[in-house]
Amino acid sequence: MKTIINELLHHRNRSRMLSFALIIGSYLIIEFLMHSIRISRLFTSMLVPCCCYIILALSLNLVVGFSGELSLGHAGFMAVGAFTAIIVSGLSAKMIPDPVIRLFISVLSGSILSGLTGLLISVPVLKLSGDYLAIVTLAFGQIIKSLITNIYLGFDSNGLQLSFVTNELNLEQGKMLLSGPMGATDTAKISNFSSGALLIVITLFVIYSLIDSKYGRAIMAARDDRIAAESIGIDILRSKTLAFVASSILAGAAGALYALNYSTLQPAKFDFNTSILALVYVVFGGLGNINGTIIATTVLYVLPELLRSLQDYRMLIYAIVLIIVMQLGSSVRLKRSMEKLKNRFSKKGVIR
Amino acid sequence: MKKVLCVLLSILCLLTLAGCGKSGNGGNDSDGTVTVKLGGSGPLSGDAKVYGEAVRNAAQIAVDEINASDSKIKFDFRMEDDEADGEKAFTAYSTLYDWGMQVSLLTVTSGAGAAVAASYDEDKIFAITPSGSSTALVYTDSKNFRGNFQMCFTDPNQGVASADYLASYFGGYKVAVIYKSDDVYSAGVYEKFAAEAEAKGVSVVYVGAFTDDTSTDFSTQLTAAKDCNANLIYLPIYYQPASLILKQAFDMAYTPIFFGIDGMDGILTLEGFDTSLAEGVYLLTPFAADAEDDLTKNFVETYRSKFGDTPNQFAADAYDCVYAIKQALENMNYDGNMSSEELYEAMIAQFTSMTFNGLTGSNMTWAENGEVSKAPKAVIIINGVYVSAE
Amino acid sequence: MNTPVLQIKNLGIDFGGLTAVNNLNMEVHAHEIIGLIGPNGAGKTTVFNMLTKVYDPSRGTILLNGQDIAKMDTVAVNKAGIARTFQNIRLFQNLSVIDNVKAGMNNQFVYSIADMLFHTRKRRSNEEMIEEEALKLLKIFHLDDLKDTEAGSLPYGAQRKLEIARALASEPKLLLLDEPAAGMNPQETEELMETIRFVRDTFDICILLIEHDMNLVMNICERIYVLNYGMLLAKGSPEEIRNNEKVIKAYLGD
Amino acid sequence: MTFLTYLISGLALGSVYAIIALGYTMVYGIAKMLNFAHGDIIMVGGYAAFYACTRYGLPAGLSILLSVLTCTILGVIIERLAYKPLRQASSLSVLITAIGVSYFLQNSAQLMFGSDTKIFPSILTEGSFRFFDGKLIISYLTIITILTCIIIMIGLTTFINKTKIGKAMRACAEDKGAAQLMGINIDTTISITFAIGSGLAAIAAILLCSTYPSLSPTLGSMPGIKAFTAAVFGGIGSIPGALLGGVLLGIIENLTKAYISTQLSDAIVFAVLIIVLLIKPTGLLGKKENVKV
Repeated sequence: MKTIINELLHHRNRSRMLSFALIIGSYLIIEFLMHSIRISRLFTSMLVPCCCYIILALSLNLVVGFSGELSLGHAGFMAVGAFTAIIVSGLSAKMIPDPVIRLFISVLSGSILSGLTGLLISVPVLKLSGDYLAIVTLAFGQIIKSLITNIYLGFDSNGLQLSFVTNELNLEQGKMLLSGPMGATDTAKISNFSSGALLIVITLFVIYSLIDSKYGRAIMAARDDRIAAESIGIDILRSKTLAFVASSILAGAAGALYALNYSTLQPAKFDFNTSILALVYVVFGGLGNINGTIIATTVLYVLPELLRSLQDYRMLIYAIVLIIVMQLGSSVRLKRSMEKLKNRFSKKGVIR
Repeated sequence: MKKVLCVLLSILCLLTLAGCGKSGNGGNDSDGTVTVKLGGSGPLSGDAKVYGEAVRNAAQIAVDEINASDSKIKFDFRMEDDEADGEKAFTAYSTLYDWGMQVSLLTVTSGAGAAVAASYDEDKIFAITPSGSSTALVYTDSKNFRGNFQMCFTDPNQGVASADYLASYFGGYKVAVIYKSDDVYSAGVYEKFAAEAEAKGVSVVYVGAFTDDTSTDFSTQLTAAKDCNANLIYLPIYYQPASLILKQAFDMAYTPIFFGIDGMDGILTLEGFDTSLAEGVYLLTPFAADAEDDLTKNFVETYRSKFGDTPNQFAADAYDCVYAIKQALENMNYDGNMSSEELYEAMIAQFTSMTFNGLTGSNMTWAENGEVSKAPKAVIIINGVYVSAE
Repeated sequence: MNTPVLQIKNLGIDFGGLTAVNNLNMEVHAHEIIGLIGPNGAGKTTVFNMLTKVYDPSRGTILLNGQDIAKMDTVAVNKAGIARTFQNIRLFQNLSVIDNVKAGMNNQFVYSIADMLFHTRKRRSNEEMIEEEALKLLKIFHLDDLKDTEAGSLPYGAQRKLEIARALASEPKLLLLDEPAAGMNPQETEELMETIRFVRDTFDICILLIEHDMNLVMNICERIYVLNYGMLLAKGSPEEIRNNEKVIKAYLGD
Repeated sequence: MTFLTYLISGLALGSVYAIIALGYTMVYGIAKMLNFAHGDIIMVGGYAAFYACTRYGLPAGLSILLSVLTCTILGVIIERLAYKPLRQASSLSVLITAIGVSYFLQNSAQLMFGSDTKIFPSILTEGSFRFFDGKLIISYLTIITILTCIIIMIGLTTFINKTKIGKAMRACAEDKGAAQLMGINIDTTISITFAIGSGLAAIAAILLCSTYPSLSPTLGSMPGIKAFTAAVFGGIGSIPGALLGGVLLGIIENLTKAYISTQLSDAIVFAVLIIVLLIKPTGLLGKKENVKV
């Protein structure tokens, strides 16, 4: 019994529990509020995208924080997941009328395809390192966006029809699933907050399962010291591939959930800026810091909405906030005074 | 760091939660006037800011004019930023919904508009977009009307109109097309144009595209067009890239006829633009800032004095939208005692039956599917001004 | 004697035109503690780097229990049975002390990715064994009290010890220690010597170590190889080396 | 003949990329940071020259000088205020700060200069050479662009190799700690690097805006990303690499548009980049860093 309590109070497990408590707690509170008082539409409209960005940021943290490789093209995986989900959901609308099951299947197929894409891309990407790796992820992000922008896909009584670069489809009473730069239109909106919250919980579970396992230790060891990791028999490439693929699967799930929350979606949404946005969330939250990522994503996602009243100045203020927080976060003096504070309030001795 | 973030988070949550629910309808004021809450969203930051600003400014002018007049209908106008992005458009819409928006200018851009078009329909809020030209804003793929209207031409209509015009006036010409393949507007017009041109026997010898990421250097496309001996270049794009194409064609001594669509409007007022480059350019546009009628003159003058720029077609369409809404409200003798659904139905009934005269055309009517019917005017730029091409 | 655990024949490496190590022949037998000494820049660490395939030797063969490891990569060499520490400590700075050791057991305890995701019994039992083994190792080096500390914030001596523990975790047959006593005070060095002997006896492995602390080398090494300018200068028992004139000359200069 | 036209316009585009890439590469080499705001400094340079020339009617030479000066000062100020406090921080924090600076510059420009496109005046030159009865036309501007690029390249190489400051820069790039021990002032050296990089950005701005004369607050972002790609392509940190990468990128981009697909040109350019990096993992002229074990 005592060991179990000790185990639970162990600082690592405390932070694990906090993540789940944070998500489940927020979910319950928000659900309760939504059913008891009338919450502003703005608030409810931000719930699902916020969940998506949290998942995206968490998945990116797996690559950047835990695996130590800078990825500048994560929006690409989100795009693959998103448009796969739209296609699957669109095609199966008649067969599977139940939106919950359809959502599940769509998100699953979105993340699987995104994972396969990640696996494919990881082969060239992980041959490189550092900034060269980063630029190749950026390149793949751009390529994915560019390819999706040129896909025309529709179906009618004659079945599925596809054309590339120019729209040569002649549909008879059919439905366009993807129409080039216009992307997807008239998607059934089947995502909801509950599925978003559930997906975050699953994401957390996957990430914690991974990083607390031997696979996770190998990934982090490879990040901290490549040569030392090899010297104790850790296969660097395999570890990094695992992190990369897991991350692309999760990012794909985020994209799928995102796509099915809007009636239209254009490929241009998943551009370099979205990749950068996710990176900003991760760095704000702290590399390898799961709870930090969740909180930072929420704060940074909500912030521009709150600045609406400032009209033209809001993005300027957002930029200033970005710069200042980075300065504060890295300021040595601030860190020292924070530590002092921590020590003063910490009841425990020096040895933990 | 984490603690600071935590505190920030809780404050933010409280702030967003506040302002709960939809506030009441605007209503009867003591002096017998009715105030209507008019919303709308558009890009007020980012790449496309210029379009959002044009709409906001022009709509504001119209609203100010109406509020200063003795009209019984007054407007309370609020424009939110959507960064031309579907997701942001949705939060912008939600903000406006919370504010109690009764009628709306929908969105400025097509992409953003498509994301919220269905929501306007679901929530029974009447909307007319000044410039969102994609058909996705007004009807679904299967042609189901969404309850939204358009002030501008739809993309397919412009494509068809352009092809028709080229077929009848530029019969033997060899046509090259340069369009922006990742832009909903440009690709939408081009797609329909290509189909119609083929049907009408317009000889298209070269099609070149560009994307947002390659929108500075057009030398390749122009060289290729020149190589194909194209003597007319069709440009279903906005005026900013068009200005570069004109300049680069001039630099390489390539002088075909350039033919633009409504997005070309604005090219003459680009600050620093050498208007001689645009000599002889044709464009299909419903609005010309230097038209001589009083309505246009007044509008352009007010716009210039207030905002320092010359208004483009986005502005003109927005101005018309506000007045069209006012006309519809007046026609139905709106007194503020209507539920939002009743207002929505009544507005649709008005719009599908009324005729409207504005900056961008006379005798405009709207079809049952929300599309506007007005005549696109072909103009040609001569000595730096638009001259009717007919 | 039986086949040596490690047998190096005519090993050599060139960097550009420079020959860093040449014509080196060495043998390490089971249960031995061997010293590899020499002045700075003699090529000692380069030998280690070739043994663990951080560098590819230009010529020569390396046999581990009779198996040629010259074609293997670093990971395979470790699996074949060589683990090492580094001259400039290379710990996983951001991992806890115990996780550093656990990382070393990556190939010793096997469960699949599916086991990992679904928290099967196989995962749990393996992780429990990993934990147990890791604690055992940490106890040997008196690091068990610090098991949750970040490795990067350990004192220098503890970091050196942790590196040895991590290397041992991969269950090598041959352990290469690169200056294990560097930066330690005499008392710590004394303890380290005890530990090295203890480790050799408990795990029944052989150890090849580079060290500048002559006290340590002379005390615990059974045989010593002396390297100078990339060439073998002398070999023999501590006694022989201590009295070898060439060695004294190399250390003191001409 | 058409091919030659494509090649030459690609060369001109590539030269502009190269000059921007030089800025990226220098800052990266010495401060080890990706200055994502570099593209936006180009934008500022463009506006500075535009206002000097059209609003205040200054002559071309003076406008260019003013633009270079503005960018140089801006570059140094940004470095001092935003990046210098982060010298010890992780490279990602610096990256995010650079992104913040980029947003800041873009949004300030929108507020100050308005968001509508402005057309950059032809302050350099107009007109062109004609060869083969006008079949091949090369504008003076193209030639100026390519020449400027070559001059800057030679000048910069000489500066880095011959002058004391240049040598200090190289020392910093090699090993900051050691350079400091040798009495080199790291802060000053980094400031100078930013000053030169930003000054070059201004020159790139003038060339870019003269060739593609549309001026908007987001003008710099795409050339910025392309130039960054070019710098990596050529081997980041290497000055000849930036030149080679920039020029190749420009030519590949134009030839792809001409002979393969205008819709997919970006995808193809990036695919070529990936292939090159797989064959030469540190770029065309990049140095392989040896890790000491």
